[in-house]
Amino acid sequence: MTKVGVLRFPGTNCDRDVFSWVEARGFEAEYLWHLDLFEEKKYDLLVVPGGFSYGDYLRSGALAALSPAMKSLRRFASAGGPVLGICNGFQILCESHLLPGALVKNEGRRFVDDWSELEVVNENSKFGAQFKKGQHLKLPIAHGDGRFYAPADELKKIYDQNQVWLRYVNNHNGSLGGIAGIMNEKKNVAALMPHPERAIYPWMGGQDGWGFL
Amino acid sequence: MSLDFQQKLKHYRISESEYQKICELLGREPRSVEWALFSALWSEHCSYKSSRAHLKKFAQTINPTVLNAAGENAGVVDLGFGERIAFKMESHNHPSFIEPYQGAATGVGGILRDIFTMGARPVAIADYLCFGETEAARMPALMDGVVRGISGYGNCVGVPTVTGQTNFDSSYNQNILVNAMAVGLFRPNDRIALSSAKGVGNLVVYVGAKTGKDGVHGAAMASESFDENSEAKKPNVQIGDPYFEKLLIESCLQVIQEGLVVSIQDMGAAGLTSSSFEMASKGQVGLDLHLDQVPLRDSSMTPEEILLSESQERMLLICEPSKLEKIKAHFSRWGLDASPIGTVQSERRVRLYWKTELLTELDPDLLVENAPIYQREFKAWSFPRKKEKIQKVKSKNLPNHLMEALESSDHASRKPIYRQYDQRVGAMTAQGSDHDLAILRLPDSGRGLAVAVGCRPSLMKVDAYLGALDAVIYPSLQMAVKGAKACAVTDCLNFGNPEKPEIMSEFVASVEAITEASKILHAPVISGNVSFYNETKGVNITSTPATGLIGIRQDVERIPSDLFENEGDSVFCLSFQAVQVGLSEREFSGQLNLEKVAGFQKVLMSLGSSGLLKASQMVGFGGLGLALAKMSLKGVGFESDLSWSEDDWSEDQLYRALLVTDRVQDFELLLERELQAAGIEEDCEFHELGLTGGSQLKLGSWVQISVEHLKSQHQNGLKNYFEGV
Amino acid sequence: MAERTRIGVKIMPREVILDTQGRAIEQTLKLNGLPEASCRVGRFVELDLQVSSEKAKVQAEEIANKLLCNPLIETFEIKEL
Amino acid sequence: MAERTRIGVKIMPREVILDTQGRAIEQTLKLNGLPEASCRVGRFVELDLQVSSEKAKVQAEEIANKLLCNPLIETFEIKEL
Ligand SMILES: Nc1ncnc2c1ncn2[C@@H]1O[C@H](COP(=O)(O)OP(=O)(O)O)[C@@H](O)[C@H]1O
Ligand SMILES: [Mg+2]
Repeated sequence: MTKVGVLRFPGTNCDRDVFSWVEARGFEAEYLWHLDLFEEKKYDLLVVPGGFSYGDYLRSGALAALSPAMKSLRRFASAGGPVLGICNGFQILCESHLLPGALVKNEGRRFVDDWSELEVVNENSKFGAQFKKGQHLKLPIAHGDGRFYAPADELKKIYDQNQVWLRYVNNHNGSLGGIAGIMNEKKNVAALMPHPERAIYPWMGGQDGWGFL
Repeated sequence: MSLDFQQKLKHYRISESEYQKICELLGREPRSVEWALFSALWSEHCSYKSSRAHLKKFAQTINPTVLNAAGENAGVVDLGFGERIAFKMESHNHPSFIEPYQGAATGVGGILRDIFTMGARPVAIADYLCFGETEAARMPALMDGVVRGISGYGNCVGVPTVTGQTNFDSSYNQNILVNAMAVGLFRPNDRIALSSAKGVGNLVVYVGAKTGKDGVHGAAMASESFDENSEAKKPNVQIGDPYFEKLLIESCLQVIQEGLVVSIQDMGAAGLTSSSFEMASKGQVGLDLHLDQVPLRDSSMTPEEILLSESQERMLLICEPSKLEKIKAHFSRWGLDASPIGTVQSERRVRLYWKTELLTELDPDLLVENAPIYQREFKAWSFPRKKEKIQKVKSKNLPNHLMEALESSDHASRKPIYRQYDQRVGAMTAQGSDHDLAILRLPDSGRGLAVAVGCRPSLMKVDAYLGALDAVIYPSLQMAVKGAKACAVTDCLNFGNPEKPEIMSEFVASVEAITEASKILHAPVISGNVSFYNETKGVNITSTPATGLIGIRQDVERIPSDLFENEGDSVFCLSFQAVQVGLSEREFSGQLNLEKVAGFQKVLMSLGSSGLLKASQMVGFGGLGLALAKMSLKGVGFESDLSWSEDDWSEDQLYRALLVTDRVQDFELLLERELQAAGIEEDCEFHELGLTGGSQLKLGSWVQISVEHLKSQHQNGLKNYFEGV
Repeated sequence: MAERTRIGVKIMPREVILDTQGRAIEQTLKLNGLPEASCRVGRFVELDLQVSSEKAKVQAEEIANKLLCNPLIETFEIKEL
Repeated sequence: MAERTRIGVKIMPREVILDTQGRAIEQTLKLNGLPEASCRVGRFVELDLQVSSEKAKVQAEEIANKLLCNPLIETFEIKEL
């Protein structure tokens, strides 16, 4: 059975939601505590869920990036293991340099909660493999620091290597290129600002998120 | 009496008669920290001295579904299937006026602690806000700060803010209201934790943030009117840390659910003083407390400051000595310290030590049970009292009236506010703030948990009794049109100076009205909060008994939409005729027959859960035309060829529902049957208004406006206020 | 030529006020075996004003008072850069 | 006696990054009669280290590099206070 590790930092608050989603998908879920190194070979997939790890103090994701569990996660990722970051998880993966760029304060300087329309820019075989290039999806967003930024040369590389995963149809937060989700070069680490785990049943207002795992 | 003495009374906000009573109780004069203890626990905020006599009436509403209401941090209502809900609403008005961001943030933090201290996981927040006119001094900054404060705290702590209400009125120009409600869920096997200290020899353990000088004398301050000197009270500002709160939630729930604690209580108003004395008093035991062992942020703090500090994110728990190590381990895993600071004693005395010195030794009941109760002067309610118009929009011409109303602060979209709130964390939200009614899906039974707040200040101005009835009834009808049944009520009674008979009369009338409405709807009042002295420079706010309701819907499928969804659906209006209020000549007449209102609620509930409704909405103030305009905002228009007058489209009635269906025959049959069953055929009027469709709102010969136009008007009214630095 | 003065405004949380960020950073330092330090976090605002040094300080003072600093919980210091 | 050094770390957003907070302040200043003023908002972290001045600077540099500053978007300066 596919075993999914769900990372938990102090201040993570989507951990339980992701955990339920993983189980609903029929996988085995296990929490991984920020202070503990873990045996990465035991897992088939890791998720870094959203929230406010370490209060999002200093910079979103900065303090979490230094935690022991991230060392194990890094080993897992460099061996090609699939890692999915959601919202704060995206920020943490950028701060850990597992993904390029940074996420800074929304252009409007406010937290934004809404439904957002997204376009699949490049397909990803590990997460949401069924989503086709150009397809539109509807997912909830909820973040204050979601504006994607990368220096020009880095951005060029991101595009050249087809690392852009998802794009906002309406760029509500001022992200460069409307980028809502990216992948690393090897495409095994991927992250997005929207919350797939909040759109997995019709009663939630949409179920486009279901297939992201 | 000496000047020094008078100043001391003033400093501790103790009246002369209260001083006499203290001396009688003690058999001597108070000394050292006792002044501070009495000041805090006998403050209006902690003792409810002006309201206690009246709040007892709420007990009449209690029914067997309520698990433990009296004296606990929040009441708990049993919804069946093992699912139980704890919920409560609280004000943070004065702190928010002084420092809006921190005031609102710590308000949210405080009410959340009341919920998880009982062992319930907080699953929703709702905010009830009253601002002054947008052009009043400081108002844009206050609005913005309050909303950012709620957003900053609620989002980070990971509890969704799913609904709320925002009012604007000149009576709040110098005294805004910031009320927050928290809803907590006990799943089938969860334990409920109580707050009475028990078990001689057990340990008193302090957990959470270290104590600093924040908010010393806050409780006493909240029990006073505002004056010019309020600016000088600044050092009282408390700083909230939602991150710490999140750690506390997780760790406290863990130790409670593992059965490691005997009892637990948050440190709220008057901090350590109120939590320790109340725990001792409730448990009929004594406590030995060592103040020098309280973890401090600032080592220069005096015992008095330690006792009164309102530093946030702190809890006090009682445990058996053998459990201490396990408890410590749990908290330390979350990065928190748990420090024993005392023990439970059989003799009913609270002894406060500073190192080896015994500062005082008091029977906790002296402070808690013997707090003064005032019978403030009031008059029995007789109505109707005032003839105020409810609407502020001036235009008589219907199209202008609609356009003006849609962008007015009363009706403009609240999206710039709730867009800043995370509405979906927790993954239980079926409907959030962008819906008329918030609904969460309960994970075990799959039922819908409806959450709503109420109280329409414009109606309170017309008549306090009617307004307070409405504060319970209107949200229950908002639930009913979506097929949900109101189950329980909490309240947050925001009033002016209770020493003024007019204010006290409105207070008493409101308590009676809420009691009556709750009884008739079988929705008990399970918790509440009173905020008096909302008075600035002699001006009192509009009495505002805010309410919070929870309700149950059998599932979360086929909930009627708020908006027109399809072309060609029939739109009906069902109005309850008993009372008419508002614009034009009719103003205010009649009385509400509560039995019949309850019947009306039942009728709406069966329609709302029948699956026959495509959309539904309660018609708020502003008239039918405005309600239809709001229902078109998704893009599907509406056309009526009724030959009604402009007044017919714009006048107000108290209770009217818009019901949209594409199965007219089935709908009419059901409606007729339900009206008969409820015995209210004579009391309701029923009209077919027209059909949905097109891209315009057309009302007879009066109105023909494109929906796009309505939409931009509605979207922009408040936008500018929430974009500042 | 137009005058120009650069002013720095350092805004720090008041001593008695809980510095929530500082507290979180201290914990991380500890966990990561970084040098132990106690830590307070404030803001730094650089203003570029098109006036003389003297005037700039007066303007900056006013801007800090009215806009940048919340005197309830923060204090500020002004310095020409 | 234990040594003690206070170090200030000033962290500013890189020039190429749109500083939304700075821009918002500029707009407010414009409305208040200062159309030319420009503004950038960064962070200021005060570290209190129990070591000599010399060591403190090295430690602060390490803390800043590893934690306080993200070089993609920020630059920092260190100074003894
Ligand atoms: N302060 C607030 N916080 C969260 N949601 C709010 C707030 N104020 C209003 N809302 C949301 O906006 C919706 C519309 O507000 P309401 O006052 O009911 O206007 P209307 O009369 O147009 O329905 C409400 O259902 C509620 O969910
Ligand atoms: Mg409404």
